[in-house]
Parts: sequence; C-alpha cells; structure tokens
Amino acid sequence: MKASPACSLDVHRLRVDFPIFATRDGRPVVFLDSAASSQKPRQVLEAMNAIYTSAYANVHRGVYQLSEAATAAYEAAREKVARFINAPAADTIVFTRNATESLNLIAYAYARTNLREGDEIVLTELEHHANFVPWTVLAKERGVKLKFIPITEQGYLNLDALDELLTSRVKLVSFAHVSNVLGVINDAHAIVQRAKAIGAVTVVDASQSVPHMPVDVQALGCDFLVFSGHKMLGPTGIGVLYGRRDLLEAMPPFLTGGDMIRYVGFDEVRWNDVPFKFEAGTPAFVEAVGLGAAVDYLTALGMQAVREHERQITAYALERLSEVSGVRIFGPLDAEHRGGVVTFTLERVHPHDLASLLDRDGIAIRAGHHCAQPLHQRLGVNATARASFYVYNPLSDVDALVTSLERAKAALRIKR
Amino acid sequence: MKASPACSLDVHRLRVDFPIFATRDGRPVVFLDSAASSQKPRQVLEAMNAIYTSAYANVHRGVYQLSEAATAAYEAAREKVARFINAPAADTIVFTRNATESLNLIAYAYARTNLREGDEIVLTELEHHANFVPWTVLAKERGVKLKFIPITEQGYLNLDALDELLTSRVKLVSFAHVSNVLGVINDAHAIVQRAKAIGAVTVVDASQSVPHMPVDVQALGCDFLVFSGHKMLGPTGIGVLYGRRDLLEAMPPFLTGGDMIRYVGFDEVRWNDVPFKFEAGTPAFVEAVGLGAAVDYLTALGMQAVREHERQITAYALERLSEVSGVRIFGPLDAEHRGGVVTFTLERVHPHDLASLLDRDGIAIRAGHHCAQPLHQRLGVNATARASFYVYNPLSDVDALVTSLERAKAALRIKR
Amino acid sequence: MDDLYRDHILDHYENPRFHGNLPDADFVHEEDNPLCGDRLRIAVKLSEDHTRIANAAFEGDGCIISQAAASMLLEHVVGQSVEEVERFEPQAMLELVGVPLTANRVKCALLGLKVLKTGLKLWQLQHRNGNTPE
Amino acid sequence: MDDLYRDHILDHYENPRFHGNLPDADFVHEEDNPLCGDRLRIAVKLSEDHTRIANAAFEGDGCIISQAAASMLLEHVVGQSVEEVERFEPQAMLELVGVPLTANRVKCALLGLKVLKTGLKLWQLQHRNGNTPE
Ligand SMILES: Cc1ncc(COP(=O)(O)O)c(C=O)c1O
Ligand SMILES: Cc1ncc(COP(=O)(O)O)c(C=O)c1O
Repeated sequence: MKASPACSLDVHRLRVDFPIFATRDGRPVVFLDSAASSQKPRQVLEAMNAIYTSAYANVHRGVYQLSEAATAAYEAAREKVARFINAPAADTIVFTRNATESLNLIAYAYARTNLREGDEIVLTELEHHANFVPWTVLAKERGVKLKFIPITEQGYLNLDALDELLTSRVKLVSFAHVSNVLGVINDAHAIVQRAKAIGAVTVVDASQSVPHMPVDVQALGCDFLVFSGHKMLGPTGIGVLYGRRDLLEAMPPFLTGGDMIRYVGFDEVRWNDVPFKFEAGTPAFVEAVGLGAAVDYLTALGMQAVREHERQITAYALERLSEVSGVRIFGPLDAEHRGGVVTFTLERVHPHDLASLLDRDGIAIRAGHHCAQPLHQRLGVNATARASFYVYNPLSDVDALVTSLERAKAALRIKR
Repeated sequence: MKASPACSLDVHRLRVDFPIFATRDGRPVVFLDSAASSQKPRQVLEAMNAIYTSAYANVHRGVYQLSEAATAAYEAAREKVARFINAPAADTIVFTRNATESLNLIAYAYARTNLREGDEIVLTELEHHANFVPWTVLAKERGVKLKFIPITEQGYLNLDALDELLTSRVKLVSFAHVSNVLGVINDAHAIVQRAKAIGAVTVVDASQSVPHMPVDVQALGCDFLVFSGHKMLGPTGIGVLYGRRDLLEAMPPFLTGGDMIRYVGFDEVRWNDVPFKFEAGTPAFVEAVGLGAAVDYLTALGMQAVREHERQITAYALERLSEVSGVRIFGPLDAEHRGGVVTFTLERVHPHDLASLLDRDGIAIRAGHHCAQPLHQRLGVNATARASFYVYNPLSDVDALVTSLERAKAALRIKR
Repeated sequence: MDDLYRDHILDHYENPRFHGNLPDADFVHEEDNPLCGDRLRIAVKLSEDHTRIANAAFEGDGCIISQAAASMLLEHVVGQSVEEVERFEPQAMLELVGVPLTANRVKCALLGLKVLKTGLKLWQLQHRNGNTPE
Repeated sequence: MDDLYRDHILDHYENPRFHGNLPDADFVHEEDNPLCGDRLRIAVKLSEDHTRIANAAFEGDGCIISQAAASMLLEHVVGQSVEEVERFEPQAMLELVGVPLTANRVKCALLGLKVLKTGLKLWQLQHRNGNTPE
C-alpha cells in the first residue's frame, strides 16, 4: 500500500467540526457519498439553532425586533451566497428548495414564456435528471426540440459537435458544470461563450461545482446558474437560483402567494421586486442562514484549497482503484479535469451488492444510476458504483475503500 | 385588572421547552405572532440535530446504513403527519416547502389539467394571498371565472350565498378553514358537502386550523388540504399537501427531476408512484423529521386541549381588548367560533406605529394586511394590528398587551 | 462472515432455477426497481384449468439479491395453486430468502414477488370475463 | 421616553407641512409600501427653467413615520435645486428624520424620498427631449 501524499487541507483537524464522524458508536464512518449530499459542520447547525432559539419570527413582514433580526439574518445569507459565486448583486439570488426546483423555475417561468414551437434546446448526454426531465416535459408540451452534446469515449463533452448543434433555432443551452457520474469538469466558459454567440440563453447546473471549486458567475458569463445547499455543507431544504437581473425582472413569477406581491386586489395583482417575486410564501429562511454559515465555512477553508484537496484525493483514488482487478472506471482518468467523483464497476458484481458489502465495513458509497439514466444508457451499463469526496475525506478513506473492495470480492468468491 | 382564569394546558411548564423564552437576555418575550410563524420546542430542534449528527445521508437512493436510517426517519415523519390529520394512508401526504407551494401544486398540476375556459372557481372574501393569487393567475391564463363567498358584517362567511354561487360551472372550491385575520372558524364540513353535491373538487387551506385544533380530513371529506410546518412548532422549509389518492394518481407531476421518476430515457419518461411523483429532487427531509417531532409534541399535549387553551385565551383577549377605548375588533366576538387570532385597530394610531411601540415593551404583534389585502379592502381598512396565540402564551400575555396598548396611547398623547 | 451473501444466496445466483424463456407462457410481466435499475421478467404457464402454476421462468439483470430471490420464488411457487400464490405475503418471501435485509435491499428481494403478483392480477383482469376482481 | 416618537416627529405628523394638492404640478407620483400598505403621493411644481423645486405637496395615508418623514422631506427640498435633490441620499434622509429606526421602519421613513426621486426621474425621461438619462 502506498503512503498517502500530503493534503492541501488539514483534513484531520477540520473533521472535528463534523459531529457525525464522532457519533456513530465508535464505528468508522468512511463517507464517500458527498456528491449525493454532504455532511454538516457544527457551525452550520449552530447558526440555525441560534435563529430558532434567539431570533425566530417570520421574515419580511414584522416590524418587531425578532422579525427584524430574522429578516436581517436571511438577507445577510443572500449577500453571502452572492459574494461566494461573485454575483453582481444580492438581488440576483433567488432561494429555492434545491437545484431541481431552481431548474424547474427556469423551465416554467423563463422557458415557457420565451420558447416557441420549433425552437431548440441544447443539453448534454451527461445530465442529471434534474436538468433533463423538466426539458423533456417542456419539449413535449411546446413542440420544442431537444439536442444533446455527445460525450467522447474518454467521458469528455465533445465540443466539436457544437458547430453543428448551435443553429439559429437554439434558444437555450443548459448543462452540468461538473458531471455527477463521470466527474468531468466541463469547459463551461467555452460553452457559454459559444451559446451566447448565437444568442441562446445559458443555464449552468453547478450542483457539483459550486461546492467543490471556485465558481464566478460573472467570469462564466452565464445567464442562470443553480445549485443546492445540502451538497455544500448546508442544510436540506435550501437551493439557489442565480439569474441575470434583467432576465429575472422580465420573467413572470413561478409560485404565487404571499410575500411575492406588491399589491393584491380583487381585480388586479402587482408583483414584488426581484428576487422576492420568486419567493412565494414563508421561505426556508432558517435554512438560508444555515447555507450562509456553510459558505462562511468554505470561504474560510478557501475554495482553491478545497479544489486542490479534491484533485489530490481523486488522483489517488483513480490510481488505487485502477490497481484493483476487475474495476472499470468511467470518465476522464486525469484528475485535472475531474471533480471529486469516481464512478466505477467491479466485474461480475452488481453495484448494489457492492454497496451493501462495503457498508459492512462502514464505507458508504452510492450504487445505481445516480439520477442519470440516459447517461448510463449511453455508457451501456444499468448501474454503477460511485465514490465521491469532500473536504472531510482523508486519503486513507481511499485505502479503506480499496481494502473493502478486495474483501467484497473474496466474500463473493471472486478469484482475482 | 381581572385575574387570569385557569388554563387547560400547563403553559408555564411547557414554556420551559421553548428555548427562545429563556435566551432573550432576560427581556420578556410576549410573542403574539404565532399565526405568522410559531416558536419551536427543543424537541423539534433535537430531532433535526439528531439526524444531522448521526443519521445523515441523502434519502431513498442509498443502500448503506446512514441513507437507510435517514430514509426511514423521513418516511416515519410522513406516517406521523398522516395520522395527525387522519389521512387514510401515508402516501396521500406530499411534502412541499409550505402551504403556498402546496396550493400552487394544486393550481398547476390539478387545476390546469382539469379546468377549462368558462369554468368557475369559488373562493371566499377572507383568503390569504396564498389561496388567492394562484387562482387569479390561473383565471387570467385560462379564462376561468373566480367567485367569492362574501362575509357578513360580523365576520362570518355568508353560506346562504352558496346556493347562488354553486352553479354547475363550478369545478373547484377552495377556502381557508380558519381566517388568519378574522380568526373565524369556517364550517368547512358544510362547505365541502355543498361543493361535493355539485361535483366540485374541494381544497381546504388548513394553515390556521391544523396547528390549533383537531382536524380530520376523512371527516371533512375534502379532496385536498394544505398547511405549513413552521406555524405548528415545526421548522421552516416544510409544508404539506394532503390529496385524495385517486386524484393524486391521475395528476401529472408538477416539479420534475430526480427521485420523482421511475424510468428516464432519451425518448421516454415514466413517473414514480404517489407521493414521490410530486417530490422532485432532494426533499427537505430533515425538516420533515422536525415536523414529525412537532406532531409528536402536539399529540402529547392533545389537540383538544390546545384548542381549549386557545378558546380561553381568545375569549379573555376579546374581553380585555374591548375594554380599551378606541379599539375596534374585527371578526366574530364569540371565541367558540374563533381561532386564536385577534385582529384590531386602535383609533388614530396606525398599526405599524402600534407594533413599534409595543415592541419597546417586548411585545411582538403583527401590523399590516397579513397577506389578505382583498379582505382588508372589504373591511375598508388599509392595515390592522393582530395578536395571535399558541400553546406557550399564558393569559398574562393578554394583560401585558393591554397594558402596553395604554402606554402607547399615552406616548402618542391620545387622551382616551 | 457475511450474513447477507450466505452460500444458499450465492448458489441461487450462480445457478438460477427456472431461468430463461417460456415460449408457451400464459402471461409475461416485467418491472424494474427505479432505485437501482434492477429488471425482472417473469413468464408463467398455468394449468389447463388455470388454478395452478404449471411452470414459470425468469430473466433479468440486477443484484444478487433480486436475482437469487427470483430463483427461490419460482422454485417455491411452481406447482402451487394460484390461490396459494395470491396468499403468499412479502413477509413469507423474506423468510424464504432467509438473510437479514435493510429496507432498500428488501425492495430487491421483493421485486420478483411484485412482478409475479402484478402479472397474475393483470392476467386475471383480462380473463375473468366481465368479472373484474376488486 | 420614546425615542421613536419624539416631539418633532409627532409634530410633523399632527401638523404636516406641504400637505394637500398642487393643481399646477409638473409631475405627480404615487407609490405604496407593500409591507404595510402605506401610500404616498407627491406633487411637484418646478421653477420655469426646471432647475429648482418651486413647490411641492404630499398626500397619503400610513404610519406616523412615513407621513412625518414626507412632511420633513418636502420642508427640506422645496426651494432646493433639482441637482441637490438628486444628490440627496437615503442616509441624509434618515439623519433628517433623526430617530433610531429598525430595518423595516427605515422603509417607511424612505418612502417619501423614493416617491420623489422616482417621480423626478420619470419626468426627466419624458422631458429631456431625445436625451434619455441612463
Ligand atoms: C390562512 C393562511 N393560508 C396560507 C398561508 C401561507 O403560509 P406559508 O407562508 O407558510 O406558505 C398562511 C400564513 O401566512 C395563512 O395564514
Ligand atoms: C449535477 C446535478 N444536478 C442536479 C442535482 C439535483 O440536486 P437536488 O436533488 O438537490 O435538487 C444533482 C444532485 O443529485 C446533481 O448532481
């Protein structure tokens, strides 16, 4: 077994912030499913508990102190999120439940207003269902055509295909910044520029990038960008939609009700300003505060360091896993172009069985199609196993994974 | 000043469960805005922290222990909520963000599929914007007509008007069980029965009833019922839609993406079963668990006792407030027909100023239109002040309110 | 050591009983487990009087548990009466499989039973002329 | 005792300056505060050369803070140059009001300034012929 190289984060020190690694009755927690959802540091839990125990009241509408305090905390979280992705202003940040709702919001409020029969949408073959199903529904409903940027054998997007795909009928281009299966980091800047050149609106599904690397919406130049709080140390129940201000302003609302209106009469309704126009009803404001604390935590670590740590552990995982006979790795083998996600299969073993066997050793990996069935069809497999990494995974977690894989093979009487 | 009569809940004892009453630097918290959002007992916060610190992973899709534990907790919460409102089965409970999203889900997925130009929807004059704006949007988009059950001078719904309103064109009747302004408890059973007699689908906005009194969806016989977790001791970010199983099954999905599908291919998508069909993406499952804990807490208190306590404090508030000169109370003056909501104005004082002045004394009331602008138009006032009660309000909170009102009048040089 | 993958499970997986096609089947039904993409197709030949399972075969791909359980299921039901199959509850199926399963793996173990029962019900709906069972 | 409702605030509320109509106004603008339904309508008469605020009047209903602040605002700006008004920042308005305000009440205090500035801008958009300022 090779010695683990040095890390750019002090993983063992920061692990202390994550109660879950201490509370599982002393059994080791090798948590390799952060791409599905991450663990939470106590700072995030404490920020939410602080609201609930000392500054709780409904936001925006109360003039008494508790409500003012809660409102201030909520809007401060919006500012933090805006700064984290370098959004030009806090009011370009709409809080949703998750990336999925953010994408649906775009599909309902932007695309249904702006796309017409015969228009085209360009996606990629590697999309998560969240960035696939809303568009298939729209396509069916409106007679819009979907086209897909293909992937190469190595698991990269084939951007050469863009010339042919980007016709004048293409009105919207939506793609994952980082694939949750192949791990590949797509050249988002290039795709956005090419799409803008033909006047298409661009949507970046940053669910797997914002948690793991520096992302700058102004540098990308995209029109919309979405992600979920729960994958970036934040709580469940909170997601983000960044949108270009003028687009958000021109869009009709999506959900309607209280808070998102300026005036309601029996005969007339006037909408509130952006971003409130898109936040109907009591928002998940405590969760937003939790996300704000997660952003603080990540900022203190430094997103460059987070990325560097993941590059290292991913490189190490690619190296160690390729030494295991029967393992097939999907996606680029170069950690430079890969987020902290390593998807693989083990010959003769169904991923589900593998996950159950590894679970016996306290190792949590995901098995299945990872909400990317079309991509799995394209790859010609029904299901895969996936190990994904985050700030709290030491390189030794990779060693544990490999050891457990060998044990699984033995248990299933697989000879080599 | 009168002595406070005995309560049906041991308020002083249960207040100890609510950290916020202890943590505000010793300043008294007279929290009279629970109709907007309630405070939380430590049991709810502990239930959520327990998931985050010992059983956290994304739900439904993982086969390893953490994910199985989180999934089991999430589905157990669904069972609890179902039992709380006597729903026939857990799979008739869809988790949303809040009551507002639940109503929008009905408007998008049920009404847009089933209502046609010329059809009519019956609402009431006392609706919250959440049960008003989604229907005005639909009405405009689809040429559907909205009609309103009027209120009487005393603030009751005038059910005599139903005969005329319930024509054969009425396809949907949606109304608040309890008004968040007038406090009036509407005869939901009667309205549902009358609506069903003409074949209309019924929607009950139970945002102000489920937290405060026993509610039984099967006894009501309604088709849909909605409420929010944050108004019933639960966290923000979680709401409920109860729907009749056959209706839910026949409806197309609303938000689409991961988890709500059974199969996704490039050319075909098949939806998952109810209720998952309506829960796209990573749900607010930790918040659902928190809501489950809130349901446990309320069940232990007994919803009959909760209602009795609120009836008592409301009766006391109506009595004490009507003794204050210049106070005008809106809605029924009989606490039998009134939830724990007392809306009023004080002559010559804008409600906003009143709320600011009371806040100086540590008393939190709400001022404004309480997201019911149409009702305020009907009442002929721009804004009102509202005190609302919950399990943790002792009768002495009413005394504090009245004392502070008199002080406010003095500060504003109002003679009597 | 590993209770989930005991010898009898691995044996059914490696040497599945009643595996393959059944050209003269009365009905064939297929379903998948959306969680993992496990897929199972069961074909059934009934007795002439339609009261017994005369023969059956399964085919599919998926995890050891789902495939081994399907093999065990068919071994159990072939020769049984239709009524016995209708009365065969998930709990009995789990006992048949005989290894401890977590909630999500339970779905794998029950996939075969679900496919068989649904297939049977659909067939009955079509064949009990006019007389639609509940 | 009550710093929010100091005498000068109550005085402006009870005896508002520049209150009422302005029949020969150059522009009239009205807005409301969605939080509380406060409503304010400001009418402005400019000097002949359009460089100064010759006269103004407000009318509306709402809380003490919004109405008193409107009165104080008009008292302050009538006679000033249009440029001075354009440079008049929210911070300066809050200093003019001179009482401590929580975030939501700040909106009340600034409603008048918002109505005045928006009204002015809309008027300029229409009257600086062809030359649309940003
Ligand atoms: C009667 C009624 N309906 C709907 C709502 C909306 O609730 P939420 O903001 O949680 O969606 C409220 C709460 O303000 C209410 O009182
Ligand atoms: C690339 C990608 N997009 C979208 C999503 C959906 O995220 P959520 O379930 O939080 O909406 C995920 C997470 O599974 C993802 O990996």
